[in-house]
Amino acid sequence: MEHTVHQTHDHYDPEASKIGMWLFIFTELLLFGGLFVIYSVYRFLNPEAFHLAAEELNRAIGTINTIILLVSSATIAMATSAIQKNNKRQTLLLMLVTVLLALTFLVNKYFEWGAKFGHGIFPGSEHMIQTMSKGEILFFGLYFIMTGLHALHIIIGMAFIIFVMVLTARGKIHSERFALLENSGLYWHLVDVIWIFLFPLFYLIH
Amino acid sequence: MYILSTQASNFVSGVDKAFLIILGISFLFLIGLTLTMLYFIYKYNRKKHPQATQIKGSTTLEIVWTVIPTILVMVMFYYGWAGWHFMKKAPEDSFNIKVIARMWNFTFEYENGKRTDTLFVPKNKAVKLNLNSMDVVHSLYIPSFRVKEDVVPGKEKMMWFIPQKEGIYELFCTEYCGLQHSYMYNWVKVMPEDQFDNWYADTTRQETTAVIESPAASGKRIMKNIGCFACHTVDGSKLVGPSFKGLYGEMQTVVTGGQERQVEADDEYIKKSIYDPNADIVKGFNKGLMLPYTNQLSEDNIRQIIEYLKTL
Amino acid sequence: MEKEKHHIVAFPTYLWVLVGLIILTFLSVGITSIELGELTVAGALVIASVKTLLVLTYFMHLKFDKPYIRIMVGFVFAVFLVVIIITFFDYYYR
Amino acid sequence: MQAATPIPTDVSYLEYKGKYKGIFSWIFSTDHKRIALLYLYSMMVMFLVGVLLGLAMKLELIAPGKTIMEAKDYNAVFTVHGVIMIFMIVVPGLPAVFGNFLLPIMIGAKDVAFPKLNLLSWYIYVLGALLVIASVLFGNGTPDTGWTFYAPYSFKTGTNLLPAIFGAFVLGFSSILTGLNFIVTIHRMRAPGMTWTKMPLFPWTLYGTGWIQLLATPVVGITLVLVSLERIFGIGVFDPALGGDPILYQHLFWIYSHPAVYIMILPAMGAISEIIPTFAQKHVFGYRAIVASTLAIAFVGYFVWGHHMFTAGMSGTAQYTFSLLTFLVAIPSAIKVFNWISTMHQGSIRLETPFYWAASFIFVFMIGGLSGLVLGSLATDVYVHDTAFVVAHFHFIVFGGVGFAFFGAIHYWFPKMFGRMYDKGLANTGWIVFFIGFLALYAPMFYLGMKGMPRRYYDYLPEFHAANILSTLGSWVMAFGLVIILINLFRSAKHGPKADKNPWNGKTLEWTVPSPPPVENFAETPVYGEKDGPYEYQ
Ligand code: HEA
Ligand code: HEA
Ligand code: HEC
Ligand code: CUA
Ligand SMILES: [Cu+2]
Repeated sequence: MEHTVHQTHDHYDPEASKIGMWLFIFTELLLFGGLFVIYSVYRFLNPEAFHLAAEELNRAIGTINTIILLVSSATIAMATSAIQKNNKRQTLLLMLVTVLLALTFLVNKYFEWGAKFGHGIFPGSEHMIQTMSKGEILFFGLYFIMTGLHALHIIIGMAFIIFVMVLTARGKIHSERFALLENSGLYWHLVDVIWIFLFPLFYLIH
Repeated sequence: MYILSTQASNFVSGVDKAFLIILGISFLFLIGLTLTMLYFIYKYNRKKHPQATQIKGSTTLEIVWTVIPTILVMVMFYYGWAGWHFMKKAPEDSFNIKVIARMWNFTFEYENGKRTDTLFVPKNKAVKLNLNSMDVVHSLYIPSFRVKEDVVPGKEKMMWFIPQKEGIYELFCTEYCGLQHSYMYNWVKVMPEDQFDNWYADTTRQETTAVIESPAASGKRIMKNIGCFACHTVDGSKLVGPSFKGLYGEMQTVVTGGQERQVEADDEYIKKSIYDPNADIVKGFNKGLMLPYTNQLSEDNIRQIIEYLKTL
Repeated sequence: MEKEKHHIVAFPTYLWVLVGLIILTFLSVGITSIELGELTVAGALVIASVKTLLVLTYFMHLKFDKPYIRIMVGFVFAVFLVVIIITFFDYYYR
Repeated sequence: MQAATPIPTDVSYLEYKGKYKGIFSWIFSTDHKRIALLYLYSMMVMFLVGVLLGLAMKLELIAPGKTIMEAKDYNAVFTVHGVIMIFMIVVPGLPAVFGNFLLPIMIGAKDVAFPKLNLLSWYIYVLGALLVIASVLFGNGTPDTGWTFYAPYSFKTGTNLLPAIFGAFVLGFSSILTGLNFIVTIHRMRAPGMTWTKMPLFPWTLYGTGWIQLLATPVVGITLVLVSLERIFGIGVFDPALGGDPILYQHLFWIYSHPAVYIMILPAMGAISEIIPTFAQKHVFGYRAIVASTLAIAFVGYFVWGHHMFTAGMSGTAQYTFSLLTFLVAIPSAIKVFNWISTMHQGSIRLETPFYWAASFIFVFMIGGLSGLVLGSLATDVYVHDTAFVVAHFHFIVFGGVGFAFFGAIHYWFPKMFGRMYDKGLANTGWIVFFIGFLALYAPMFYLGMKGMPRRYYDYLPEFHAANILSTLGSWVMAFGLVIILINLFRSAKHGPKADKNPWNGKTLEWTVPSPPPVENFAETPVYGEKDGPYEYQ
């Protein structure tokens, strides 16, 4: 097992905060896990309707958004390397790119959701209840909940990264002390991992 | 005195056997371990035994007391399974009865159209209940038969049993379903087969009552039987739904598709309130509690109900 | 305080992983466009799992971390998988 | 920040104020010991509310028909009682109070890994509690769904459910953060030389609990969010009218709530595993077996949730799988019981209040657990599911188990926490009254359940009357016992005679520091040698 490091007065233990972050990520995984259970059960019970409903989603936007997230994941990972080499400018630049990509993702989502709303597809809509089968209603219900919750995580992740950027700019985070930056990266990768599953489950079932 | 409920169906023997075996093993352990513990407390008391002997453990013992309980729980599992597995499949030639559960009563519908609140069943014949819920989850429980099954909206479910003893037994709703959950009980009457057949063949008794009553009186009787008063009062106080007092002919504020409007509580409105209650929601009440009675009340019934409402 | 060594991952490593991930993304789009029946879902999920594995090992540094973090991550995924399987004991046999 | 004012090692945590004054020295303190007491007091308040609701229910049930309240009130009362007792008392109970106080000391650390997060957990706890209280006080009616919030009733009822659900969600968050904090603390901050196999058993159980909190709580979190969304938007995930499946709700709810019962019991078992060796003055019997059974319970306990749904309409395959797994999870509990009793063998037993609680814990835990076996078996569960039998089972084990362990723990660690000793005679009297009341209160419910009385019944048939009277009388006896206990403890916290550093001759690290402990616990970091271990009585 790992050996014990006695804490010093200033409480800085990067390993501890890393485990803490991982444990938090586990809870997030299970939060989405609950939704994945629901998704798979309903998909199993309504295979046809899920096919039909998935046709309504735009694969192109989905693919673009996937790639955006993957790139942003790479940039934030590179930021952790950059800070370890003590290259502050590069670190900040890479983080900025991450945040901008995240923003693009959200803008895309906004238009995507907007289009759905325009077609009368939103939770609790009368239009859906009248024209769709129960399976399709479930599909869209889950679509909005899962992508919505994911978008919320994107926003939290962005806020986290921006916060870390400020600290980096102020010199609070540097090559000797970058656990927080690493953690924001971990969180961001989690958001990515979840999307990696959401994408095929919602956009790619034809 | 026997510790479980009366024994009146084919499932009793399996269930009771499992129960007694588990209870027996449990008591054995409970008494044995408690006595051992008390004995140790007495024997190794500080006064008697001032110096403890340090023993850190014993692998043999650990293995022994892992294996023995494992075997015992497998025995329990087996009897539990054995007493249960044939509850899952009803015989082909069962006598079918449809159960409709709603807040807060059960209605039993026979294949010839007879409809009752009390469940009448023939003795020594397999009876299959097809369970339907109109609103929330209920659960049909007949202790003396050792059967229980949840009645879930949107699911086709069933339970079955062979009554083996004549008599009248309790029938409860055991899944919490709101305000009057504890009043959602009724009775099962087990009759000898010939007596049951007579009762069953006699379809006249429940459709029209022998005595001639006024439409208003019929309305009241219908409402009582079908359970309207679980949610509505006639004295002006509000329960789950609005009171019927002074309702007829009054102006009502209702919410239709999110819009508030005023309507007069006339025949049309009341009929709609019963057949399609969620179209207009009375202001201050909740949607989805009252469910359509489309298949349960005829136009005639509604006419009688309206007559009764006029008298309030 | 004893300082723990931290592995610095070189940029090209990340870029190669990224390229791999993007290729896999297109692959999964491609695979699901052809009619494979039951296999479509399986294919998409396998690819998603491979992608996740890449993200976990490289981006999330599991490759360079102490083994117990890897064990924990594996354990959590395993627990989740078992939960899904057991849930399906109900739905599949209903 | 801390470098500016060095923290004294000779001032107890009760006296040291830090940079704040008065109440702020408590609610802004990140000292794990102060946070533990914050939890203790806030739980005590909620606990008394829960107890009063319990007594009200029993009073209502003393006779068929209406006694003191309407059906509507009864339904609200058992809902709030259940929510308070589960989400605010027994789930956080032992970890938040005793875990916080003792975990760092028992493993030789100065504090938990994330002290600020620890304080934040308490704030979140208070927020959750306030939300639940808000659901009672405001809006159109107290929630009346039962603590299980079963769909679809939970989005049909007109009562004020949203704040209660949100409160439960928030409380879950607090519980996750506590678990996370403890796991990291145990991984990173054990004293030099304290290997995993030298860690005392109470921290071990907290470790197991932490994992369940982490992995199970989010599932109920998302489920409750979905119920709220269902109420607000009508998305249909659990609404049969829109294609949803109410049984899926039950799956998700119990995926959390079954593991949650082990969140409750594991730390309780840990506390018992500390008390028994101390009062037997003997090394705990089968240390490794107890650790292994802790982890086994935590792990297998994750996969047995379906035993709450045997009549819900699952497939037969799922039913017997769950039944089988349920029986398997009972075995590690049995192992623990055997080891505890064996620890007494050849010991030198000192009969003190904590030991009485521990011994009675074993007794009531056995009853509760063994009745769980009746519930785990298919045929018998179909018979007694949702009857008073289940109510008896879980009161025996939740409250007999966790409650007795809590009282055992508080009598055991009281001198350490407050530096004073309570009146032992009074404490023993309180215990015996409580114990008798407990048996009279809940044992009749087993009988009622076996006769077929459903639970959550406001009114019942006359044939169930006699046993209900006994049960109600028992509740009064027990409440009387509780009053004795609490008065004794409260008075002694202020006025009791000063206690020694190690009044029970315990061997774990907390008994090596002064009572009450100084702010950063240890003047010098303890170091474990080859031969040292938590239970080395030589
Ligand atoms: C602290 C909480 C706690 C704990 C530890 C347990 C422990 C167990 N519980 Fe319990 N349970 C609850 C809290 C708890 N339960 C609650 C709150 C509910 C109701 C929820 C609701 O519906 O509101 C419930 C409901 C419940 C049900 C559902 C009942 C129903 O609704 O129909 C079942 C069914 O299997 C069950 C089983 C068990 C079993 C097998 C154990 C086992 O872990 C017990 C193991 C212990 C022992 C076995 C005793 C010690 C061993 C010996 C003395 C040696 C001899 C042993 C053998 C030979 C095996 N419980
Ligand atoms: C910890 C859990 C706990 C505790 C302590 C209690 C305590 C009590 N309960 Fe319980 N009860 C539940 C959990 C608990 N209950 C749950 C989950 C339900 C199900 C709700 C539902 O159906 O949705 C329920 C339901 C329930 C019912 C059934 C309602 C029904 O189905 O019709 C009844 C009936 O009388 C009842 C009575 C009582 C009484 C009289 C007390 C008490 O008044 C007894 C007095 C208690 C004590 C004297 C001390 C106990 C000490 C501790 C637990 C440790 C203290 C810890 C700290 C202070 C931090 N309760
Ligand atoms: C489960 C509870 C419940 C039951 C049972 C029930 N109702 Fe209702 N009823 C309601 C609720 C809630 C409302 C108000 C919301 C609405 O308008 O749908 C209501 C509204 C009504 C109204 C409109 C009242 C007004 O003030 O405008 C009428 C008429 C009515 N019910 C008749 C009946 C009849 C007849 C029965 C029995 C056959 C019945 N209800 C059974 C709950 C119930
Ligand atoms: Cu119907 Cu309870
Ligand atoms: Cu359980």
